[in-house]
Amino acid sequence: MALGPYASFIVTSYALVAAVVLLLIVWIFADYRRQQARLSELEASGVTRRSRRTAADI
Amino acid sequence: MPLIDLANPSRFLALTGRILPWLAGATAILLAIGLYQSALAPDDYQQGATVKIMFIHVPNAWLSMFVWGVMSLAALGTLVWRHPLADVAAKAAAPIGAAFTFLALVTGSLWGRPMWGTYWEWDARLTSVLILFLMYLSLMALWRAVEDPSRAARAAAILTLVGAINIPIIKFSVDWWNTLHQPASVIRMGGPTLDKSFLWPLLVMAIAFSLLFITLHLAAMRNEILRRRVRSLQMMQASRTVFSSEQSASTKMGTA
Amino acid sequence: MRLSGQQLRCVRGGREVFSGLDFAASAGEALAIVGPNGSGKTSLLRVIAGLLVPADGTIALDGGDAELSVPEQAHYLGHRDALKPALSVAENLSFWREFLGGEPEDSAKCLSAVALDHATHLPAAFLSAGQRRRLSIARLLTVRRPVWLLDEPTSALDTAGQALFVGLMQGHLARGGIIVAATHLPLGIEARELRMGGAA
Amino acid sequence: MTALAALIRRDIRIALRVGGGALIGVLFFLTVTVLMPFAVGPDLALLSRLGPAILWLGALLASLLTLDRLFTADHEDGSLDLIVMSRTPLELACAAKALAHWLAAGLPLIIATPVLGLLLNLDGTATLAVAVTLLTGTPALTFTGMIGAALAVTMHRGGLLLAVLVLPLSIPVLIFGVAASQAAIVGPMSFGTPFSILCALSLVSFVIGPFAAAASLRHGLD
Repeated sequence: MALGPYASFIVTSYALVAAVVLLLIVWIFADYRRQQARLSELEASGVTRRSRRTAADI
Repeated sequence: MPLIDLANPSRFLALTGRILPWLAGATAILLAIGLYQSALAPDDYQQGATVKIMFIHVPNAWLSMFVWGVMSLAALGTLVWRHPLADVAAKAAAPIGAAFTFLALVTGSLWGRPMWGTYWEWDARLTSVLILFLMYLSLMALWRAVEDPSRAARAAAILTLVGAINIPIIKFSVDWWNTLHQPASVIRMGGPTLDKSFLWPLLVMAIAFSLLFITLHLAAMRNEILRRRVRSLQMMQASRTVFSSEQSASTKMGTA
Repeated sequence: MRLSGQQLRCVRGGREVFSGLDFAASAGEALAIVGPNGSGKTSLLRVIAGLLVPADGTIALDGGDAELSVPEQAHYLGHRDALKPALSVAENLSFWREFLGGEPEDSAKCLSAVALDHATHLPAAFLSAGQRRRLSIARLLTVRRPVWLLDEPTSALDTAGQALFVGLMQGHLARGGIIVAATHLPLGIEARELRMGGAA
Repeated sequence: MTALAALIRRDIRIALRVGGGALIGVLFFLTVTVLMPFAVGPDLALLSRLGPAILWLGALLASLLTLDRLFTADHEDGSLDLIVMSRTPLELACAAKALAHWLAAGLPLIIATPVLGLLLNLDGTATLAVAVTLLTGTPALTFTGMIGAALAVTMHRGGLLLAVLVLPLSIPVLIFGVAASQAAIVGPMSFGTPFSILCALSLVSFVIGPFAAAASLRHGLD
């Protein structure tokens, strides 16, 4: 696979897409961990959700 | 699975927990196939190897519009059915859409550099994508500016729908503005006459990126639901009996 | 220590709010400014706090820190709570502690004194009006100042909150502090009355 | 010193959190700059000639329009009363608030400049020149704009009135900022002359701004 004279542009664009997508994944995953940690912290402190909740109050 | 089940956030959480690994796996496999095929694809007689940028540029450009479509549907859900899950879907989609639009812009500009000799040309397509990117950013700013999520959702829904109506008008105006100023001397990118050897990898990549979006979107929606739970729990905590500290030291939380 | 004002005259928007006003409060004493709406209770407090310039008259704090002006030795609790909804309860309080300067108190102790210790890390936006009031009362505790200037301090508080605040005021007086409060409700502590309006 | 540091920390924190407006300035800058080619046409040669002026105008508007809430937010929630009463001189507190505002809202503009330079077909030197002049010029804009923000508290009104008050005051900064960047790109003047005047304007504004703002706050409260 020869990329010709503009190889750097091709590689840069692929690398950039990979970087941004990875960043998104890392961000979403870290956010998930953070929210989970907060939830368990709150539940440990004794605040509990009202037993059965409807969709109206997420 | 009836829609009403999906509408329940707890069910939604359980369901996403189950299907996310499968979705992620499918995305990874399709991406691998797509990348392999794009690597094997021949050079274009006119653009040479730079045509390879197309295989990631076009899916991103497609997603930049597709995500706005998803947000518009969610906006309808917010305004018509007042469904909180629609709010969540709209909010979670905005940053992801902005990221894909950004990638469409940057890959477009990197593709254009060998063609035009500059990184940026006020080409009609790129300019339209740039405006779309600005609209994503303004939508995110709106989400950030309003503290109460359901009020923010309604404002953002209206902006999203107005944007959806406006995008074709903007596109038309930009095209007109562009042809007025420079007759078609610029090489049109990704013209309609695509060879089959390009079409297949492109299609696979487009599907792979769409799956990637769905995976990320579901995960982000799950985060948003959790965030709202945290918020409502915090509000309950704030309004909890005020004299807990005086009644018993044992129920005190260890934050102090 | 003695806080006193002599021959105070205050003009706002071309209208004379009060004139020839004298007041004094010694260490351990509370002064309740009472009177109908518009009689200048808030204006007097703001004059003492240095936020309004009196047209005439002087204010002095004898026995205070000679290096500092009267407002610099006073806490002012106005109608508005001076809280930022985006910051957490603890961040709001520690900002004022660092910014106001002086002898700092332990934040956690101040928050538990106003019964907000369960909410330390919550954004202030989640607090109710009464809780916001408590948090701004915690500000009075977080750095030691001899003079407390209170404008309708109990307005948003429930019975329990008022009882708690009475205790805090009594503590402040017992340490030799001075309280000047504008109020139309009974303060709940022993206080000399300064009646505004009519006399002016 | 801790008091000022606390004030700066608080203001930056608020600006970056939900509801804060630090990044809206950058978005505004971006939008204004993108609008220009639609008005003057996509001719790259023309755009690169106008580039520094467009960037400077965009940055000027972005940094002044975000100043609107500098003091009014504190006035509305009562914080300003306490800041005026405090042991920290009001002039220093004003300077700290302006510095915090510049860090949260002005600095991102300079970071965004290279990207916008790309859109306007500026080359490396030109972008660098604009970024350097903005780095020295935007503090002057913030510190003179602060006077208007303090007056807005007195008048219980901000928005457009603030812009009308402050924009004339910022003309010198605009003149020398654009002149210095043009000098660096095309000449014939040397970059040093207008740039040192720009630096001087910034230094003068550091002195005048806090004093004027503090004076108008002291007289404006009631």
